[in-house]
Order: sequence, then structure tokens, then C-alpha cells
Amino acid sequence: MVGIVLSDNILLLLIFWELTSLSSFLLIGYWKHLPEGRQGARMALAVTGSGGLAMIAGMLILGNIAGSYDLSVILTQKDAIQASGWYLPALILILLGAFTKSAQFPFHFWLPHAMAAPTPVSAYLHSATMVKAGIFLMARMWPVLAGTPEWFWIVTSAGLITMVIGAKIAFFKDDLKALLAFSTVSHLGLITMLLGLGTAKAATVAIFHIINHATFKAALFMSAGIVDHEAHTRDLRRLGGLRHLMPVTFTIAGIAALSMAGIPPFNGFLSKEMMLEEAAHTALGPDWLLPVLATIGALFSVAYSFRFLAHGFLGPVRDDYPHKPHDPGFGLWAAPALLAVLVVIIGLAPMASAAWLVDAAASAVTGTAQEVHIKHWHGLYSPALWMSIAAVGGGFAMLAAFPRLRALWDATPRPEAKAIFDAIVEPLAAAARAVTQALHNGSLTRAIAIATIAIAATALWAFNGGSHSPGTRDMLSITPVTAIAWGLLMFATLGVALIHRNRLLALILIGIIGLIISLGFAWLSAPDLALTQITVEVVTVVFMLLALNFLPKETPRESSPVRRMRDAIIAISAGTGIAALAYALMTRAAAFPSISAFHLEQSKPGAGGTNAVNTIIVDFRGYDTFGEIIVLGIAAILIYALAEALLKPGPANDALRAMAATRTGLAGDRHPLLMVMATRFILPVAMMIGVFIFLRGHNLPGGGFVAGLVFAIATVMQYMASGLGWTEARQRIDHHALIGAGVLVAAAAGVGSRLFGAPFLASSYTYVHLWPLEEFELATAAIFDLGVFLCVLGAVLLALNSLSRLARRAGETVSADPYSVDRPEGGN
Amino acid sequence: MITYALAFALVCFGLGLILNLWRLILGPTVADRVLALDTMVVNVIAIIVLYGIQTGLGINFEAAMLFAMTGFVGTVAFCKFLLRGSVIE
Amino acid sequence: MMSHWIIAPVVLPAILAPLLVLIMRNDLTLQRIFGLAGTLALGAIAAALLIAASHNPPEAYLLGNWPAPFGIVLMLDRLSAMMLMLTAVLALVVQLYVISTDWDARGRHFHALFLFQLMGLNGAFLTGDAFNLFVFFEVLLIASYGLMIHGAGKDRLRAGVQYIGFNLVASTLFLFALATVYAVTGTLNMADIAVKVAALPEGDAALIRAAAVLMLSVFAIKGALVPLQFWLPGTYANAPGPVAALFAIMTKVGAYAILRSSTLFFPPEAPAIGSMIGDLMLVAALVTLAIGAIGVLGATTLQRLAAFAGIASMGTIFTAFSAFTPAATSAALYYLIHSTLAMAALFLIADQVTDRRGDARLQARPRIAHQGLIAGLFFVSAIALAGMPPLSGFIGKLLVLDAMRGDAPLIWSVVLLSSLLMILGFARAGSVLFWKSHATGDAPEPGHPAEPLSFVSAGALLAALVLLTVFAGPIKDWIDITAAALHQPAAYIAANQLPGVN
Amino acid sequence: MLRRLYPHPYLSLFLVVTWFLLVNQWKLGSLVMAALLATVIPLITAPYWQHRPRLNSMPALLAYVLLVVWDVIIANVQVAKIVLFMPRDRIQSAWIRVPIELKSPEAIALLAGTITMTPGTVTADMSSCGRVLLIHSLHAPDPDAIRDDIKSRYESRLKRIFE
Amino acid sequence: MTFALDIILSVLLVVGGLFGLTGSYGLIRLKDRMQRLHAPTKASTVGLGTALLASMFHGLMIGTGFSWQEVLVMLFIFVTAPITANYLSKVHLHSRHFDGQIPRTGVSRDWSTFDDAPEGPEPQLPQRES
Amino acid sequence: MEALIAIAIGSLTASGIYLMLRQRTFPVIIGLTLLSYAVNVFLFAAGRLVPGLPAIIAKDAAGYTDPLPQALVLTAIVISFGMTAVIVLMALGSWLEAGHDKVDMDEEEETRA
Ligand code: NA
Ligand code: NA
Repeated sequence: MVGIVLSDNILLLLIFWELTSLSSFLLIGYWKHLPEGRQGARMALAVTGSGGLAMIAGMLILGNIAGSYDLSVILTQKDAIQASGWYLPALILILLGAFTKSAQFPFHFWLPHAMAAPTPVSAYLHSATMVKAGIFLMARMWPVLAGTPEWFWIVTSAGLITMVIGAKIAFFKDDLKALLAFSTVSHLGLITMLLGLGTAKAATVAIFHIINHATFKAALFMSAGIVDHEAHTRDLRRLGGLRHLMPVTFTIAGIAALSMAGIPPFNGFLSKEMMLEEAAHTALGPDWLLPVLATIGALFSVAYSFRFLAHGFLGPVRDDYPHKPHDPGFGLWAAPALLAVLVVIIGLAPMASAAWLVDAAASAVTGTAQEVHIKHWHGLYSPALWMSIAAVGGGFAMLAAFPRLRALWDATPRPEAKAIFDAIVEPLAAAARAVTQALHNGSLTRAIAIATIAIAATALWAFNGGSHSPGTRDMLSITPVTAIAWGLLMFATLGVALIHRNRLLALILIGIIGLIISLGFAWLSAPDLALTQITVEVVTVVFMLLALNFLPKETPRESSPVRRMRDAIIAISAGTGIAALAYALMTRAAAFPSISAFHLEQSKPGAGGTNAVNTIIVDFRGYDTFGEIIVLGIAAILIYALAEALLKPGPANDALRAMAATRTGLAGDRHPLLMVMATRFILPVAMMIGVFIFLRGHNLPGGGFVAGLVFAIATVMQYMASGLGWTEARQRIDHHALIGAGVLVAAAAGVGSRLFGAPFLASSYTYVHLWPLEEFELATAAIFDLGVFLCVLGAVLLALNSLSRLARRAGETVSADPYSVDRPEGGN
Repeated sequence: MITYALAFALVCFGLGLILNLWRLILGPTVADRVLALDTMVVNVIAIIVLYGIQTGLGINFEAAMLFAMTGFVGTVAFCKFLLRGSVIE
Repeated sequence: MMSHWIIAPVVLPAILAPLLVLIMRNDLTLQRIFGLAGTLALGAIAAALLIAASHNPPEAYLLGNWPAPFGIVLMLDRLSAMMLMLTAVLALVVQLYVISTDWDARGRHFHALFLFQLMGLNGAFLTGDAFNLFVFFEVLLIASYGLMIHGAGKDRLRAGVQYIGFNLVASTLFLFALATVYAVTGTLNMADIAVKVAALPEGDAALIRAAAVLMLSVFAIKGALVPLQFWLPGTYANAPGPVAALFAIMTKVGAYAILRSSTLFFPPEAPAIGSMIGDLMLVAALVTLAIGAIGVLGATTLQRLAAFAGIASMGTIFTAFSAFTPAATSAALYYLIHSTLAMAALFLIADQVTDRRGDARLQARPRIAHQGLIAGLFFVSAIALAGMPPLSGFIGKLLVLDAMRGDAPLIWSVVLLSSLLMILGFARAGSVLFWKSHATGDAPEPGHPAEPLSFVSAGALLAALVLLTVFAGPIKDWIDITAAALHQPAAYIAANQLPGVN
Repeated sequence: MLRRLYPHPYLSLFLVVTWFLLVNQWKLGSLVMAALLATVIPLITAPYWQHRPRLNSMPALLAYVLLVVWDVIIANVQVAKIVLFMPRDRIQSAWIRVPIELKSPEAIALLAGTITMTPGTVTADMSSCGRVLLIHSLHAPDPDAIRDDIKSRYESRLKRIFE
Repeated sequence: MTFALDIILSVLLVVGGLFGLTGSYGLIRLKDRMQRLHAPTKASTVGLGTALLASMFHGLMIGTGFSWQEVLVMLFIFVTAPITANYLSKVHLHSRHFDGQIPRTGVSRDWSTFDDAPEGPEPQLPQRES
Repeated sequence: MEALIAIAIGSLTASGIYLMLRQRTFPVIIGLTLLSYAVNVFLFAAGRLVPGLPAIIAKDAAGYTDPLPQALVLTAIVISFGMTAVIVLMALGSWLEAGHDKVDMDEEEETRA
């Protein structure tokens, strides 16, 4: 509140503005145990919140036009702003904010629901202050926005309609608080209307009425609170006759209510007269329209003010109050009493008591010095006088006719705000849910399809957006063997897509693909790739076989021919794109010399190895490799952790146990003698080769990674020969330790360099002549490679171990003998 | 002379690959297909060896050795899968 | 002189995590102590680097002492330092939460994976090498797979398969892009790529444009930019609460990578690239924002609501990026910090609700223990995410709106309307979860063990938002300089001391 | 002690040779490395080969190997003939059971391997008691002859070498 | 000398090629699945062996000296071929395709492939905490 | 030859994507394997095709192929190896937990958590 009045930067102003929305939300929502409390809160937030957003846009537009967000600056830009084409949008947006906040027509419906909050205090906070934020804002923006026809028409008519509707509804409300709430709406309408007129005089009157309204409305709310507190009801139908039981309260409420009705000599009368005066001299469409409507509004407010008094305090004392009321202690009525006094003082001596305040405020609002002249008597010929008299008379008449009017009112159907709100929000939410769930329906395949199409299309679009000159490198000739190998590759590749539902067959074809690609690497001067690809490929296949042992061996045919066709088209278009890209790249020379020239040149002198590929991965780009082995390490512990989780009691564990029951139809001789005997020789030899490949890696194809996989494969042979369980039972391998040690060794190799002030992974090497050893090289890169070796080995073994533990839970047993045929004499 | 002999040998093993593929298509049993794959590996190793002669770089020992190893492990893995389900039981 | 501290955010977890696996894998208490110590240390290092970066020009760290562009360089500049700091703060809070709620006891190796995750994130933020960025993407991804399925369970595993599957496609795409970039420019060092792309012969324009689209698509997948966002809700909703909170930074990795690449080596200034990226990004970003907001209103659970709020925030960030002006970038960066913390907070709160109700479906249920406190926390984070005042979300939104005067009407209406939807969504969710539960008159469930630390964690994040708001001025000034530097990458490139470049 | 260090001396010896084959040079320096590995690796794999097979005479084993190599060459010419030229319906394959007296598993394995590599025969299976081999012969007009040939030509020698 | 080498090499290459082709051809030509097992296990292996032999001599030609590494490859394929054949035969037997043709063992126990003996009792493994 | 390689890469990609669009985890994994084959070859091809000139430094070498893409492919192979292993086990896990190996979630599952 304070913020809205004081803040000079409109962005800051917006913050406070939205804050009021939130505090309303909290204020109302605090009574969350009442459904209407929740509803009111949500409605208030929705309405004022959206208004606030509109306001933001409007303010930003103003700021853009004015070139500053300082209110002081903006206020000087009236002409620029009203001349700008953005004026109308800005005006509408800002008024949306103001109207929603101040419950102006057509947003008048939320306020009374907000009043559900049972204590008059919070109700008061709303009606008397919170909602005035809108008024204040219109007042604040008045200098730059007002004065145009758009402003006049929108603001004045909104205010006028609100005034009439609010007053009318208030008249029929039985709940004291609701009555006061709608009267507030009505008075806000009145003030809005005055601001809409756009004249400095009207604005001044508006200010004056704001002050008056604050005083008598506060007093009334508090009195209502006292009544509620005493009689335990606020229902006018159950009250009456209170003047005998609580005279003090009656006096206070009486003064305030009469002021609200605009009865002299109270302050409400003064501002109302001035309002009617203004209305009388302004034309909205036909000359008579504005005065007449203003009078009707005044008439209704007289009516509900009198009803408030008559049905609440006059009449006979009843014996059926929920609780016998009497005047409360001084503490409770002090405040309203003080306000009532103010009402009287301002009413009697406005110039002495309130003029200075009005002048100050009015000057601030209009931006020009204002001198208000408040008179009790405007003379016999003042139309306001007769309009007032008409209003008062009509008011009495309506009160007299209340029962019949009430019947009429109850008969006429009215839209219930809550219903309207729900009718708007709930379908919206439902629609949102529908859209969301339709979009995010958990289909990965669809997501991938969409992504593929989108990315391929965008890439094509981007490609066409630039010029492309075809490559000029001369191409490689096709030899019979290469042609054949290519044929095999193509067959296997397309074959997999066709027969993939036979999963084992698919794996065999994968084997072919891996084989041919490795061959291709070997042929195209990439021995290291050949080694890596083939070893990785076989370990992968073993891994998939292990998994396939649990999974279904067949993939059911689920997708319709149409779907398959669609997928094929997507796949082929993407494939074509990639093929074209690959062709374009292979057939052209790079626009600039590759950085790898440096690697070739520095491989021996700089990194101390003749295998440039290896020196790149352990030295020039050792950091990549460092990350790479960490990926492997993580993969392994992830698999381990997952296996652990699956082995815990739960559906997976049950599924595994269930499999144990169905282990039938297996061949015998699970550990054939031939294999076991051969392995006894192959295993050591394979290890020997692993060491060899490791040591040579720096200078010739090989290196830590391949060596690690060779060791892993050798171990797999041992596993296949006598079983993982049997093997590990005889020699325990701590896979975690291998992985951890591997990463640490690699890191140490890198950090070690720091001891010499060199950066991470800076390597050094030296040649050692040490009889009787042949000259060999000592490179820190080799230590790094050792880390790689350990990590790879550990990762593969840990993964295999995890799978094997699942298998054992599924009924696999560990044999006691290395091979399964009976042991002849001579042991194993 | 060697050049021709080389070319001849290469073509022989190349044709071998095609025949292996043919068996792989015919099947009829999975074992036949595994056998075909296993023979492919042998032929591919031969091609690598011959390629070492052709380029004059000498044998790509590591490749030949690892292809042999992985070929063996792969074949046994498939067989164990068919016999026992679990490969490293 | 080269500050070795630049590598510390990567090496520290890389050494600590294996130790957890190696020595303490069977002692959760030790894991907690050392894990926490590690995160704290990372925070301290990040702070030091942040200070260093704010006072010095971008600094290159030559790994292996090989000169750029031949070796791999780490680059410390204001942006990377900022991301490091953000990560550290988030990590610390999440870790406290995990420990206080015993989440780490529900599976193995949580803290090791957690540290590896941080290593991957830090590596990605620090690297100055395109391929190395791929490597650390993989590190942070595989760690995230581990965290995502921590504790397993049917839904989590199935969502996990989707998450990893989709990301593996992304990784493949990344490699296609990198290969193309290398084949055309012959280099991998980001600064060097920038130099080469700027000087590219016209005939290569089409190829580099395609490469740019492929690479940015990868980052867009991480950043959940429509139509590549489908992986996000399922993943975040099924991940363990605290992990989802940590993942708040994952989408920002995508944002970071897009910002870095599209300001450094695929800038609008490059003749081959031009306005291409901005045009694409704006459209996608606005749709993302809309879909996110709609999702917030239509969400069925609190987790999904948080996830969609996250998507919406990415939409806001990318909308601002697409302008390629320092002002917009700066606004986006401010909003990035805000949304990371706010999203994380909401996920932690959602976890508290789930912990007490068994799920966090948006249905009225009996009161839960500590309902008032949780509701309060929810309310604050909702304000932040919906972009209502007084919290940083509102400021961030204002900054973005202000910076996007270009196509104001469209952008503003999308941004404002989506915030309206989000306000409605959050209001609905809040009243259903915490208010209707009063309506169903049942008494609250008997005392749920109060884990003060868990509330402290969520509270700390919200407190951070308050600070972000209170010190919006200075922070914004700092970010303004950062953004300006991004759009003037000369200093960044110079720090690489490329041969033949000034 | 030495037995502890070298659980399978012949294996170690074999590994030394292997190393030289690998490094493809016959230098003293290589010998040191070879010795090192030939010591360490068998120690690592020892748990998987606990019992130490009897080996009566190394020369005899080498002689056996040479014999087999020769037979392999012959065998292949024969097999090649059958494969290439013999009409398919004239090929008379047969399953043959070969009872064996060999006890040492190493020896049995060696025999089985030999059978597979030599004249059109393949060791298909073995009885669960390890006393009988199941052999498939590509072209065996007279199965018994093949069985006797195997026993006399190979098994007897292996018996002498290993038992 | 080099001429002699030429001859040796060429012969080895041609012979190797022929054997290799024979092996693969047999894989196609032979009609019975057990028969098919013979061709590759022998012919192809020998074909490769011969090619390796050629490669060893080739070392002399290019002056890097007689190359010994090939011996290891040879050794490896000769040791593993029988195992492969053994496993594949077992698969065939397990497929029950040859039931009736296969002779009895003549001893108490059946052929091991058919003899899915109750797997040995689980030995007490030290409970490993990987 | 370049054309053939390009076609091979394209086919691997196409098959890979087609399988990624299947509805069970196993084909999806196979598809991923194909995709990483495709991208590895693509990355390798980015160094152009050079037979007979491995990047092993030697005095008498006629020249060298570009070693850098090879190094990158090595890294890529290893990483996708780890990733494949992980997704294989995750697929296995979800099969064991869920009792089916469908990739897509139905709406109920998707919106449950
Ligand atoms: Na990935
Ligand atoms: Na991949």
C-alpha cells in the first residue's frame, strides 16, 4: 500500500502492487478452513493477479514511451505518451490492473467473496485500503493518462456502472459485512467516475471523498465487528432493536451511516454534493444520462445506509439473538468513536480540518496546485441540491418498499460469481491437463521420432541457408575385398533392422558389423581403432547375451504396418542426411590445416611416443581419456548399485526367484573338459599378450585400454571355462579396488606433474639403460595408461560380477569342480 | 608374381566371406550361423595378414591376435548361450 | 601465471569419489562426512575462482602444458565461475537434504555418484574444448543416470531407461556435430573454432550451419527446448526428490552450452551463421514457455508441476537468449540463477510431501505432519516460480520483459499469459494440497519424524532467493559485465594465445 | 619353494618362449622381462590349475606335436578332396564312440583336440564319466578302423607321455 | 634368394587362399550340419595358418627379419579350433537332431551333453562383498 | 570408396534410428549400438580415408593419416561402451521390476509419479 503511494520507480511500484494481490490472497486464504475462504482467495489472486500482469505490460509500455521508469520522468511526458500509438494499449492494460484491483465493473464480483474472511478487520483492510490501490494508481497516473476521450469514456462509465450496481446489491445484502463490502464497491465506483471526468476539480473531489469514505467506512466496519462480536451474528434479519442494548455502538454507527448516506452535516454529504455537482455539468452521451445515473447511485446508497441502521438498530428489542448483546468495553469502541468524531468534524468544518490534506493530495495527483472550496450550501439553484433530495426521498421510499423489492430481487436470477469463476478456471485447468498429458504421454519412441524429424528438418533448413561448394579430394578406388566387406556390412546392417525381433540373430549380425568395421579400421590406417572396436564389441555381445538370458528371446510384432512405414521413412531420411553429410566431409579438404599436424610432429619429441594416436589419448588429450575412464568407472559402480537394488526384496527379486523354478531343458556338461584344459594355457598367454600390448602401446598399436580389455577377455574365457562363481571363489578380485585404484593412479599421474609446477597431466619421459634390461622408456604417460588399464579391467569384471549375481539369484549354482565330467584319478 | 598371388589369396578369402554370409542366411540352425560367423572371423584375420604383406608394413600382429581371441570368445559365448543360457555360469 | 586452482573443481571430486568407492564403500557415515567435506571444499574453491574471475580477464589453463589449440584448455571466465558457484551452492543444500532424510541409505554409492556428478558439471562449465565438453557431458550424464535410478523401483527404472535412451541419442548427435566441425575447421579448441568459423570460406557455410544446428540441438535437448523437452517431466518426476532438485542445474548446463557456443563460435556476427540461431531459438523458446506454463496448470502431481515450471523457466531463459543482446543475456542469467534455486526448493518440498503422503498427487488428503511449515515453504517457492513479487522471479521476469522490446507484443503476451497460467496452477495446487486437506476433516497423521535439516535445506534455497532479490542491484551489475563479456569474446579468445591470432 | 614359485614349470618355460615370439627378437634384455612375466603370470593363474600334471618326457611331447602337425596337413588335403570333389550323397558320415584309458585330463583334452584337427573327425562330446569320446567322422566307410587308428596312433603315445 | 622367397611366398599364398576358400565352400556345399563343421575347423584354419606362414617369410623380404609373432596366432587358432568344434557339436547334439544316430556310451553315464546332472552342491563360498 | 562408406554410415544410422523407434528395450539397445557404430565411423571419416599410412611415426613413412579423429573415436567407443552396458542393465532391471520390457509408458504411469 504505502509502496504504491510512495514508490517513484514504476517497476518498484509494480512490485508493491503485486504484493497487495498476494497479501489479499494470504489475508483471505488465512481462513482456509472455510471453503468460501479458499475460493475467495483463489478468485482474488486470479483476478487481481491477471490484472497485475496486464498492469506490468502497460507500465513497461509507458516506460518505453517515456524512456524511463521513473514516475517523476513519466509524469512529465504527458504529451509524448498521449500522442504515442501505444497509448491506448497501455491505457487499457493499466486500467485492467486498476479495475481488477479496485473491483470496478466488470471485475466487481471478487471483492465480496474476499470478504468471506469473517472478521470485519480483514474485510476492512480490503474494502478500505487494499482495493483502493487501484484508485491510488489511477490517481497516480491521472496526470499522464487522463484528459483524453478514451480515458473519459472507459473510466467514467466503468465507475458509474460500478457505483450503481454495487449500491443496488448492497441494498439487498443481509450480512452487515457484505452490505458494507458492496457499498465500498459502489463508493469506489463513485471515486473512479470522478477521476474519469478528467477535470482537476473532479479529481479533487475524488480525493476528498476518498478521505471521507475512509473515515465513515472504517467506523462502520468496526461497528459491524462489534455487533458481530456481541450478538454472534451479522445477519440483519436476526438483528434489530440494538439501539436499546448498545447505544454507544448505535451512536457511532448512526453517524457513520448517515455520512455514508450523504446526509448533512456529515463529511459524506459534502463530497457527495460536490460529486453530484460535477456529474450535473458533465455529458456522457446524452446530457441527462450521467446526472440521472449518479442520482440513482446516490439513491441506492441512501437506501442501504438507512437499511443498515433501521434493520440493525431500530425497531423493537428481540429475544432471539444468538447471544444477548450489550455495548463492549471502551477498548473496543474507542477507535470507531474517534473515527465518528472525525466524520463530524470534517462535516462541520471541512475547510479548517481537511482542506489542507485535500489540497496537498489533489496537487500531488493533478500535478498542479489545487485550492479546494468546500461549501455546505451550494444555493437553491444548484442541481446537486435537488439531486440529493431526490436521492434521500427515493432512499426512504425504497426502504419502505423493501419487502416487496426483496421478493422481486430474490425472484430475478443472478449469475453467482463463484460459479462464473469456476466455469472459467476449471475447464481451463482441464484443458491444460488434457494438452499436457497428450503431449507428455510417456512415449519415448514418439519423443525420439519427433526429435529426429525436428532436428533433421532444421539441419536441412540451415544447410540450405548457406552456400555449399562440393569437395574436390580425389577418391579412394574400390578393391574386390573392400567391396565384399562393404556388402557384408550393408547386409548385416539392414538385416538387423529386418530380423531384429529374433534377438539372438540380431546379436549375431551385430557381431558381423563389429567385425567388418574393425577390419575397415585396420585397413584405413587405424590399427588402434581396430583393436579397440573388436574387443569392445565382443565384450558388449557377451554382456548382451548375459542380459538376453533373462529377457524374452523374441520381440513381439506390435507396431502396425503404417507405424513401421512411418518409422522407416523417418529413419531413412535421417540416414540419408547423415550419409550426405559424411560424403560432403570425406570428399573435401578442411578449410584450415588440422591441429593434428602438431600432434604428429610432437608425438616423438614432445610426448615420447611414436604412436601418435596413443600419445594423443594419453598425453595431448589425456584429459579426455581421464574423463573417459571415469565414465567407465561410474558405469561399473552404477551397474553394481543397480544389481544390489534389484537383489533386495521386491518384484525384481521375486521375478528372479521365479526363474529359478523354470530352469529346464539345459544341456549338460556346463564346463567341458576341453575348454577348461585349453584355458589353462590360453589364459596365461592372453595375459602375456595383454602386457605386451600395454607396454608397446605408446609406440605401436595398443595401450592401456586395449590391454585392459585383453585381460578382461582372458578372464571371461576363464569364467566361461569353469564359471565365474568357481573362479572368484578361488581367487578374489576386488573390482571396486581395481576401478578406484585405476582412477586414482591416472589422477596421480596427472597431479604428479603439479609437483613440478607443471599443469595437470603434463607428462615427462626419459629413456633408461639398465643392464641387463634392454633400453626402455619411462613415461609418466605410461603410469596414466596403467590407470586406464586398471579401471577398464575393474569396470568390466565388476559389471560381469553383478550380472552373475543376478543369475545366481535366478537359480544358477556354482560348481565345485573346474570341469563337469567326472574327475579321473589324478585330480583336476 | 607375389602381387598376383596376393591378389588371388585376397580374392579367395573375400569369396570365402561371401560364402560364409550365404551360410549365415541359409542357416538353418543358429549353430550354423554361429559357425558361419566364426569362419568369417578366420577369413577376416587372413585378410588382415595378407593386407600386412600387401602394404609392406608387416603383419598387424595385435589385430590378428585380438581378432582371433575375440572370435573365439564370441563363438563360445553364443554356444554357451544356446547350451546353458548363462554365458559365464 | 596459471592458477592451478582452475582444475581443482574437477580433480578434487575425481580423487575423492574413487576413495569413497575404494575405502569407505561400506561405511555410510564416512561417505557422508567426506562427501560433505568435498562439496564444502568445492564451494570454497568456486568462491575463490568467482572472486578471481571477477577481477581478472578470462584465464586459460593449458592441460598437459600443451599450447592451445593443440592440447585441451580449461577456461575460467565470469560465466563459468558463476555456474561453478551455483552448482556448489545447490549441491551443498541437496547433499544436506539427502543426509537428513537418509536418501543416501536407499541404495549404494550415492555420494560417489554425487561427487562424480559434480565433477562432470564443473568440467563441462570449465572446459574450453569442444570435444572435451562432450566427454564431460557424458560424465555428468552417466552420473546422473546413477543418481536418477538411485534406489531403483519400477517406475524409476522405466523412466530411467527413457532418460538414458534419449540422452544417448543426444550424445550420438553431439559426436556427429563435433565430427562435422572438426572436418570443416580442423580444430576442437572453442576459441580456435571461433576464429576459424569467422574466417570460413563461403563454400563451407552450409556445412558449418548444419553442424551448428546439430550441436545446438544437443544442448537444446539438455535445456528441454521444445520439441526436445519430452524427456524431462518423466525423468524429474520419477527421480528421487533431492536428485530432481540437483537436476535443476542439468537443464542449465544446456543453457550454458548454448550461450557459450552461440556467443563464442556460432555468433550472429559470423557471416556463415547470421541470425539463424536467434530466429530458431525465439520461436522454440516461446512455445517452450507456453507448454511449461500449461503443464503447471495441468500437472497431476507436485513433482510434475515442478518439472513443468522448470520447462517454463527454460523457455523464459531461451527467449531472452534469442535476442543476443547483452541486456537480454544478462536478464536471462539472473533468471537462470533464480529458477535453478527455486526449482530445486520446490522439488525438495515435493519430496517432503511425498514422504508424508506416499505420493504428491494434487488431490485432497488428510493433513500431513508439519503441514503448516511445508505449506509455507511451498507458498514461497510458488511465488518465486510463478514470478510474483517480492521474490527474484518477479525481478527476473521484469528484466527479461524489459530487455525484449524487440517483438514486444508477442513476447510480452506469451510471457505474461504464461505467468498467469502458472499463478493459477500454483494457486490450485497449493489449495488442493494444503487447504482442501483441512476440508477433509481427518486429523493429521501421527508424528512424522521431523528432520529439521530437511526443512533447513529447502529454507536455505528460498533464503538464497531472498538474497538474490535484496541484492538484485549489485548482482545484476555483476551479471551485466558478465553478459557484456560474452558478447565481446575477444578477451576470451586472446586468453588462449592461439598461434597467429593477434 | 621353487615348486611354490613355479607351480607349472613347463608353462613358465612356454611363456618365456611366448614372450620372445611376441617381442620378435632374441635379446638378453627381453629374457629378463620374459622371466619376470613367466614367473608372475603362472602364479596369478595357479588357483585355476591346482594339480600339476605328470609329464614323462618333453621330447616325446614335441615329437607328438610334430606328428600331429604332419597329420593335420595330410588331413586337410583329404578333407579338401572330400569337400570339393566327392559327390555329396557319397559322403558317408558316422558317429563313432572311442573308449579311452587316458586318465590325465590334460591328456584327454590333447587327444580330443588332436582328433578334431586330424583326419575328417571332430570330437563332438564325451561321456559324463570321461571314459568315452563321441566322435563324428566326415567320411567313414569303416568306423572301427578310425577308432583303432586313433587309439593306436595318438592315445598310446599320449599315455606314454602323460602316464 | 629373393627369387626363392618369391616362389615360397607365392606358393604359400596360393595354397593358403585355396584352403581358405575350400573351408568356406565346404560350409556351403556339405548338407548335413555335422558335416559342415569339418570344413571350416580344418580347411579354413589351415588356410589362415598358411597365410601366416607366408607373412613370416615376408618379414625376410622387407628386411625386418623372419617374423615370429605369427606363430602365436597360429598356435592360438589351432588350440581353439577344436574347442569351437566341440561346442558347436554339443549345440547340435542338444538340438536333438541326431537322436537315434548317436551310439550309446556303453558305460553307466550318458554323453555329457544329454546328462544334465544335478549341478554339484553349492560350495560354501566366502560371502563376497564386491 | 568414400561413397560406399557414406552409404554404410547412412544405413547404420537409419537402421539404428528405426530400431530406436521400436517399442521394446532390447531392439532399442541394438539400435543404440548401431547408432554408435555409425557415429564412430562418421567421426573417423572426418579425418578422411587414408589406407596404408597409420600414424606410427617412422623415418621411412610415406606420410600419416590424421591421428586426431582416431583418438576421438577411441574415446567415443569407450564411452558408448560404458553407456551401453549401463542401459543394458537398466533395461534388465526394468524388465525384472515391471514384468514387461516395453519402452513407452502409458499415460497413467507417466503422470503417476
Ligand atoms: Na549420453
Ligand atoms: Na554413443
